[in-house]
Amino acid sequence: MTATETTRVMMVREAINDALDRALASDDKVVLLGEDIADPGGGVYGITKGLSTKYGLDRVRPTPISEQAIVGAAIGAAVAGYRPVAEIMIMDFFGVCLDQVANHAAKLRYMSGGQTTVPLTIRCSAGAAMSLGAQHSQMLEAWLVHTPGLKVCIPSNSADAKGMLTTCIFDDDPCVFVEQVMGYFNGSECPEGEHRVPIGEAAIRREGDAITLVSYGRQMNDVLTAADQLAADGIDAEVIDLRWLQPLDTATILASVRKTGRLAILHEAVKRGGVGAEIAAVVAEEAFDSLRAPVVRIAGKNTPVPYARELEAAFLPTVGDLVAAARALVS
Amino acid sequence: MTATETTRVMMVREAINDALDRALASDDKVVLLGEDIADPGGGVYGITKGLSTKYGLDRVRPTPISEQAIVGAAIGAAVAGYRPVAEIMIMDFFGVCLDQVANHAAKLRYMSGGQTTVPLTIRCSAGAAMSLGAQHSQMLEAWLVHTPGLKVCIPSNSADAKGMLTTCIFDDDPCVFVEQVMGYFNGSECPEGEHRVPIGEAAIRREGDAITLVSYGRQMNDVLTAADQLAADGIDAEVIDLRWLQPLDTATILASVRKTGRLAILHEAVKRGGVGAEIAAVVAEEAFDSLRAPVVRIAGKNTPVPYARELEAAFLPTVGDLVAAARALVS
Amino acid sequence: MADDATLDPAVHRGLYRTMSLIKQCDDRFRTMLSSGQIFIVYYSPRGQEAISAGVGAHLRPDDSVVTTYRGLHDHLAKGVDLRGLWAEFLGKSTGLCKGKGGPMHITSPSDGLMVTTGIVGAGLPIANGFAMAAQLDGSDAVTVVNFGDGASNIGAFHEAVNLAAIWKLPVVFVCHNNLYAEHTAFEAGTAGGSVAGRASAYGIAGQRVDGNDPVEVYLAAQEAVRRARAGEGPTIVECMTYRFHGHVVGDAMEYQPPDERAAAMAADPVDRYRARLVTDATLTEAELADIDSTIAAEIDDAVEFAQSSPAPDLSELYTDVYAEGVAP
Amino acid sequence: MADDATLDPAVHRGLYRTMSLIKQCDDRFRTMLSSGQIFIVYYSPRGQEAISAGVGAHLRPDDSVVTTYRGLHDHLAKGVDLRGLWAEFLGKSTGLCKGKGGPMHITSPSDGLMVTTGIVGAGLPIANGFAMAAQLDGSDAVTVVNFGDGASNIGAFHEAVNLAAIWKLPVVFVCHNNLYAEHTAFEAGTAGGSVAGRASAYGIAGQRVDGNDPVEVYLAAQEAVRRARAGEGPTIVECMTYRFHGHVVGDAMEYQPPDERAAAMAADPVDRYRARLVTDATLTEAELADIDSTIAAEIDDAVEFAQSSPAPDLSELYTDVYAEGVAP
Ligand SMILES: Cc1ncc(C[n+]2csc(CCOP(=O)(O)OP(=O)(O)O)c2C)c(N)n1
Ligand SMILES: Cc1ncc(C[n+]2csc(CCOP(=O)(O)OP(=O)(O)O)c2C)c(N)n1
Ligand SMILES: [Mg+2]
Ligand SMILES: [Mg+2]
Repeated sequence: MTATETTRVMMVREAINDALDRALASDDKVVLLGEDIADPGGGVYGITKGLSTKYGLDRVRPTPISEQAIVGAAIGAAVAGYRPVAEIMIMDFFGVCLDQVANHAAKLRYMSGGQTTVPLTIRCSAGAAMSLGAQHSQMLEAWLVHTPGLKVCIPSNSADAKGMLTTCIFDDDPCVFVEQVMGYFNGSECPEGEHRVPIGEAAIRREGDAITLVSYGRQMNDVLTAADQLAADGIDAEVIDLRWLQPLDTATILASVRKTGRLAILHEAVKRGGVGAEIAAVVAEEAFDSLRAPVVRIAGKNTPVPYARELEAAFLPTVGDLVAAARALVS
Repeated sequence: MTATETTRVMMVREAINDALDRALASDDKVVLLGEDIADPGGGVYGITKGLSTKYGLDRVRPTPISEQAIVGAAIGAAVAGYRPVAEIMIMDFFGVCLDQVANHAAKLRYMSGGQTTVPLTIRCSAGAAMSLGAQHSQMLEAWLVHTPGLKVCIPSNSADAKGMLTTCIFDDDPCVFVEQVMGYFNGSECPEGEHRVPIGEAAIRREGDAITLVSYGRQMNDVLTAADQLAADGIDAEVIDLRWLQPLDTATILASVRKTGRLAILHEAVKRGGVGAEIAAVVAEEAFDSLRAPVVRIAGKNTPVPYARELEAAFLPTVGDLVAAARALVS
Repeated sequence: MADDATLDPAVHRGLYRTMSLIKQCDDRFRTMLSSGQIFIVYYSPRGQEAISAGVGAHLRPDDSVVTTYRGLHDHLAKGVDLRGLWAEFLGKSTGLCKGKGGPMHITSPSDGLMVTTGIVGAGLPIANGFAMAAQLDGSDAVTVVNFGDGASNIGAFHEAVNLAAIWKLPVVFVCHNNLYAEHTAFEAGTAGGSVAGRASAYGIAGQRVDGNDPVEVYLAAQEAVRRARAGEGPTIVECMTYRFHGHVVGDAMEYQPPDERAAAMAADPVDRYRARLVTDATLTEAELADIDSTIAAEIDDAVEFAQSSPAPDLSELYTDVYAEGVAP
Repeated sequence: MADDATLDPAVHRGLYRTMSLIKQCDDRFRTMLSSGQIFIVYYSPRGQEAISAGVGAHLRPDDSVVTTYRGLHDHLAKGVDLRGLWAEFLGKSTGLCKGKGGPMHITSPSDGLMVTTGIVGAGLPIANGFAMAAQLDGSDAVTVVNFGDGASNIGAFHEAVNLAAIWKLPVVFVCHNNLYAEHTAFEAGTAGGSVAGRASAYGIAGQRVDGNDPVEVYLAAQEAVRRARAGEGPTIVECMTYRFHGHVVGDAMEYQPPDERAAAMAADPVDRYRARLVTDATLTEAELADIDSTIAAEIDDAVEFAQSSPAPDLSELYTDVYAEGVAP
């Protein structure tokens, strides 16, 4: 962490705006593009509010509804030396531009033998719980993690949102920064000045030796709640906030599992083929001898995200699911 | 299996053509669409050769280079009661049409509360080893397996290619049928008449009790070669050909691992976030108590697919890698 | 303005009925939202009633309609069951889609309302598929796909219109040009300044009409539907209109000049048409009031039905992912 | 046919030089393929030389070019190093991309050859990014993106042209209309019958020219590049041409009428232009022969270099996935 001393409580959405503001201020090469990102709205969630007014429409460029054109333009500008931050309004819309992301942004450096690089950041909102239905609620980070060349991260709090986004912007590779809508209004202490979170470093949010709980994003709050409940039962959980899904901090995960011998993973994305599978597989391969119980994944159900509130709630992983699973593993 | 008695040696590409031919002949609702699929070429790999001549351009429809339009038209026609078989020429091009596949084909049944269904089959060629570089060599089945609502399969031989494709076409859900180019010319016995392979049934290609080897697609030949080499060392491997990646035959995998206590998985796709991770995770969760060694994945390296032949070969998983891993697990 | 006298009074009655139904449904949704009776994300079609009414008047139950998240007007014009629709908006088990789809995914195959999508532009390629099916069937059924002005800039629009032109598909591309895509003004996002004008790039027919005049829309749609039924291929009909309530209810609408919106609302297509019908003596005030109140009662019934319906059973989470026999 | 006399002889010399270089390189690749000296998947640009020559003549090293798998002519016209190019086609460590990209991904930033893509249409959105960078830089550099006729039907084409028009980007969209997309004839896939004709849908300039005449291409590109440098926005230049050797070398070409191809080859743009230069006394036979033989020697050298270069070290599999510091 390169945090400055002073912090203040910010919501995640403010922290993101702050990171963008500082990046635009400190480097002329930073430009933003995306649908409706200009003022007065500053994006449909107001995340980019004030920035087009401050930096002009040349550097904060609203676009037509053309995700391939958005990502493509950002790629070209990135190769040309800019540090574009492209917004894909909702993660589900990666479906219409994944070719640009996965076949171009991710591969141009490799295919050029290192002659070109793509210092691009793609921000997107994501996730369920707003009753927006199957096409506006998905967590699709697993698609991206399976694509060599991309870096992928999901912050769980304001300080990380600010620090990780700043790191992404000034990183020389294409990074996808995922913003869960339900986390936007969560407030916590955030450094006021320049702040970066090193690429690929997980954070241990709580130490413990009975079981390792791994998660990321807004679900970290649930995991910490679960850890509190477990602690009340005398089960001391170690809680890891991955932050970066690629590069994945396998060293931190493995060290923890070697200590605790037990692992439960929680994420919002659909369980089958989710990032939890990769983590479980790494542990089953590299820390097998330390494992004293099955590796458990608590995740979104293997269904599209339903509309009705009750069903949507049933789709999502819960604190209760995690507590029950952890108890079963430890007993 | 519903195989008829008589078989003959067919190459995988012939078996696919045969399945399409029979489906077109037996059901007016079967239609094909895709780029260049009409005669005289019958597709760039000749897979659909003869079909437009036999069934007409209304039912075997060549299209412009418009993958979203291809999949979209197939979806609409499927909902309207047809059984379209859409060709995406190369799997890498899912990047330009994944919205239609993942947000529409996969979800329309769910979002309509079961009122509509999408009996669509998408065929695609796929895979490396032809020195076609990073954008024409990918195995992306993991993206699809992570998308509830899709069925996904990859055949390893002619009989399965014919039987699985036929099953896909007459199945009421959207199915993706993946054809590895390097497997097209592999010949083996194939039923001559009507033939279907039941959805979601893996095949045990070899019985053994020392270790379970799981794979799918053209790599099955490598796995069987590895099993032979292991047998020469007195290591009796059980070999499972998954065939269907979704639904995944976890029962067969788990039963085998409960018997052998050891598991190695091989696939061509990039290791990180590949289907092997899901299999490892399922086993680490559900057969943990039977496991006597780490679960190992042998797979494509975590890089884009390079052009130079030597590098491409180094990207791919090999028989040697699998034999070495299996030996290490057993010893 | 189109000449109303060319049309049979029964047609006017039908057009007005649909417009009144849309307006009243929309009013009710917004009232219930603002009073806190319901909590949903709602994309109001208020102001765009004339388009769905004018197009819908030509459609048979075996014709297919595809629309978007801002689709309530299209749903109603296609004759979707009001109880099932309301229940679906409210996420109830009795909804058309059992509460699993929601407003962005209303589907009612028995009425020919085939797909409602939340992905901008994605409906156009799918609409081609319904049209292709009709072509293969040898039927003269047509498919109408509705989309916004902003959707004309996404790749799917281009691929779909090109394919429909090449295959001479019986499809009508109906652009509801309400001058905004979320916060973005039409001209700011759409090069060339006209969606219908893009038709010539594909060698097909394109027509821009006053989308606030149901009779103009009716006449343009008549020709487009005729062409499609006759096997003469697709048409783009661009209907110029205005969204009264921003992108989504709750939208601050700061990006819209306030007088622009005030002017549009002052020229409310529903009020204007109603007044015209009375002035022209096409329908009497009493007849119109009767239509309005019949609809009001139907809506009362539907709201009551939806509100008193149970939430979906939790087991529904797992059904309909696959056809029978496969667990999710 | 354009009037050759309008151009300076030095321009003609440059155009001819580029065309001869492309033709001879292509000939050599095909000879080596058919004699079994190399095994690569090769997309021949033979027949399309005049396009890259005519466009390339206007480009500076700081101008950007984006092209496709069928890009050899564009690579050479942009001045890419011949040794590095040959070595890359042959997958050698000394290749421009260390043998990791291959023919479909030739990149040479020092020459402004920024991206070669194998995905149809995908280059257009990326080209906009280079143009946007120049616009932000306040430079008058332009970007040229080359693509086929078939590419004009994919979504990326539409999104990119629209965005370039809206943002008045300094980009020239050069369509190499060789009448086929793989096996599919131009008219069978492309509604409206003209790629340049689609420009008006976006309110930008579009021009169709004889792509087999380097001077016609030169003049059209001159105006398009001028417009871009002057900040007047994008242009679509559609160059009508023909692929001599099918989609990929080895293609049976059954889908092409044999006389169509024979006629095109009889009117070989390189031979025709060479003859014209002699007839018009623009360049002498001796001067042309000298150009040809100088190029032949350069190619000999490049082939020798490529063949004698080592394969990439296996460790290269893992480099360049990420910028320094992150393991793949
Ligand atoms: C592919 C895609 N990109 C972005 C969005 C987010 N979005 C939803 S509606 C909308 C504006 C659409 O405008 P328009 O097509 O004019 O329709 P209107 O809302 O005005 O009816 C946008 C950008 C989306 N749903 N899908
Ligand atoms: C998105 C996508 N779809 C399909 C292909 C397969 N493909 C490669 S080249 C080609 C034909 C392209 O035709 P055209 O644009 O006319 O260029 P040409 O080959 O004639 O130069 C096709 C379909 C591809 N590479 N990318
Ligand atoms: Mg609009
Ligand atoms: Mg072509």
